[in-house]
Amino acid sequence: MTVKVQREDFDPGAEIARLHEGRSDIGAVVSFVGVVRGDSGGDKLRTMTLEHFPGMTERELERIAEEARERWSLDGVTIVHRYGELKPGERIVLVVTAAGHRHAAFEAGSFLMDYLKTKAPFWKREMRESGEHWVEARESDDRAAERWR
Amino acid sequence: MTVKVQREDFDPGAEIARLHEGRSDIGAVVSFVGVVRGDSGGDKLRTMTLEHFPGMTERELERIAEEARERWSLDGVTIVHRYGELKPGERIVLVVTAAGHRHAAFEAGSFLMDYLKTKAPFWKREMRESGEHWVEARESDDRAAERWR
Amino acid sequence: MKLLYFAWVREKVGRSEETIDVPQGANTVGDLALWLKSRGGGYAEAFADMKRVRAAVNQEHADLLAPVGARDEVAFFPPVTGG
Amino acid sequence: MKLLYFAWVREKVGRSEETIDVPQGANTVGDLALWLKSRGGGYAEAFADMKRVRAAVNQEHADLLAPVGARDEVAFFPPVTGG
Repeated sequence: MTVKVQREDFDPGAEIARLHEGRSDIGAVVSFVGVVRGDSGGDKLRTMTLEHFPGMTERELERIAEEARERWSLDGVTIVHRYGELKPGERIVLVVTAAGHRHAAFEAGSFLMDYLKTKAPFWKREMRESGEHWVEARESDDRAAERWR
Repeated sequence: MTVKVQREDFDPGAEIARLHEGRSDIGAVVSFVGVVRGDSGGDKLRTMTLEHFPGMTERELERIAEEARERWSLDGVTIVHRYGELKPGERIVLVVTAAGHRHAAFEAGSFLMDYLKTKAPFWKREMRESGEHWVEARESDDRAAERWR
Repeated sequence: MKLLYFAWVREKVGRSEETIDVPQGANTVGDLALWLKSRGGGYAEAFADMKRVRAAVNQEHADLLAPVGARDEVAFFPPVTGG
Repeated sequence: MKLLYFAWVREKVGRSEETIDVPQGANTVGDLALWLKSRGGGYAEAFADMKRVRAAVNQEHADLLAPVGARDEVAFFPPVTGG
């Protein structure tokens, strides 16, 4: 189980390989890469700044990863989340799950993203053409997380 | 939409990057990497040979990718499937889906793998310590594909 | 009519492809499979249990009732096991 | 008692952290939030609508009824928007 909270970009291929290379008991590796989107109904995003709660962020991501391991039979979980200033098109978050079988890897990956969205202490501030604002939490993310209760 | 059927290994990180780099309208990229498992109740796998139906394989994978694009709002689909001789721990299949939002990317990825398992004309022959045999199709894969009807 | 065989169907019939004249009265995939089975030997083994055999006509999955003709390419194979 | 503020809660109260003596009668996160609101100014703004504020006690998510004491670190912030 690996959790990283960092300013720098990450390498999805390297993280995928790290979970399964040298092992022959893993049948499935699912990864999710979140990317900063630049569009929003014509009001273009210039940059985004991610604030987080150092210490709690890592602990919360570890708690979420631990919960996924309790629910599914997983051979590995990696979560990398960036903070600081990001531009449209940049990678922002990576979740990788490794398991014997594909459905566990897919479901755990989807679960981790839904939980991360509603539990990990990150806050996005957007600098748009129309001005700056803090991103509002979305009810659809709360509903997505509710699916797993 | 990219479909490749090849003997050689593939690079998941490069395929993920190819779907989203240089674009700012994609928010989510999900990848699935299938790996050859070496274990099966103590009867170890030495090698596996994948036979396929050249021509139909590519067409069938394209049909499956097209169906995913009709069901979800996707910005990109990549499927790479290897054939020939593979050893435990080697990558065998890659599916990458890119979308504006994460649930479309996750669901389409899961759908593509379920369909590929029951539709793409590949046949596995296993060389195990106990002898050689053709892998039997699994009813659980049929049921998984039925979920999407 | 071109016939293709894959995996253990190929091994049992002992070849990967052959070209045949359309057998009399063989209008469907199922007719063709029964005719092949009637050849005996490895063919009889390969087509002994039709529930275990799948078919494609011109590279598309087809069931036993799918029509076949002289210009078609018909493939027989076990249920697929890729991925 | 150590207090931390993040995102627009931080901006409104005008600081990212402070250390205070436990206010008299403040036994829960909710009590503390009400006391902070009563300070007026940016605090009154930040805590005007408690439905929009979330809290963590010692780096774990906590609701308004969670107990707090002198040795606790209490953080206030908007609903999270990572991922």
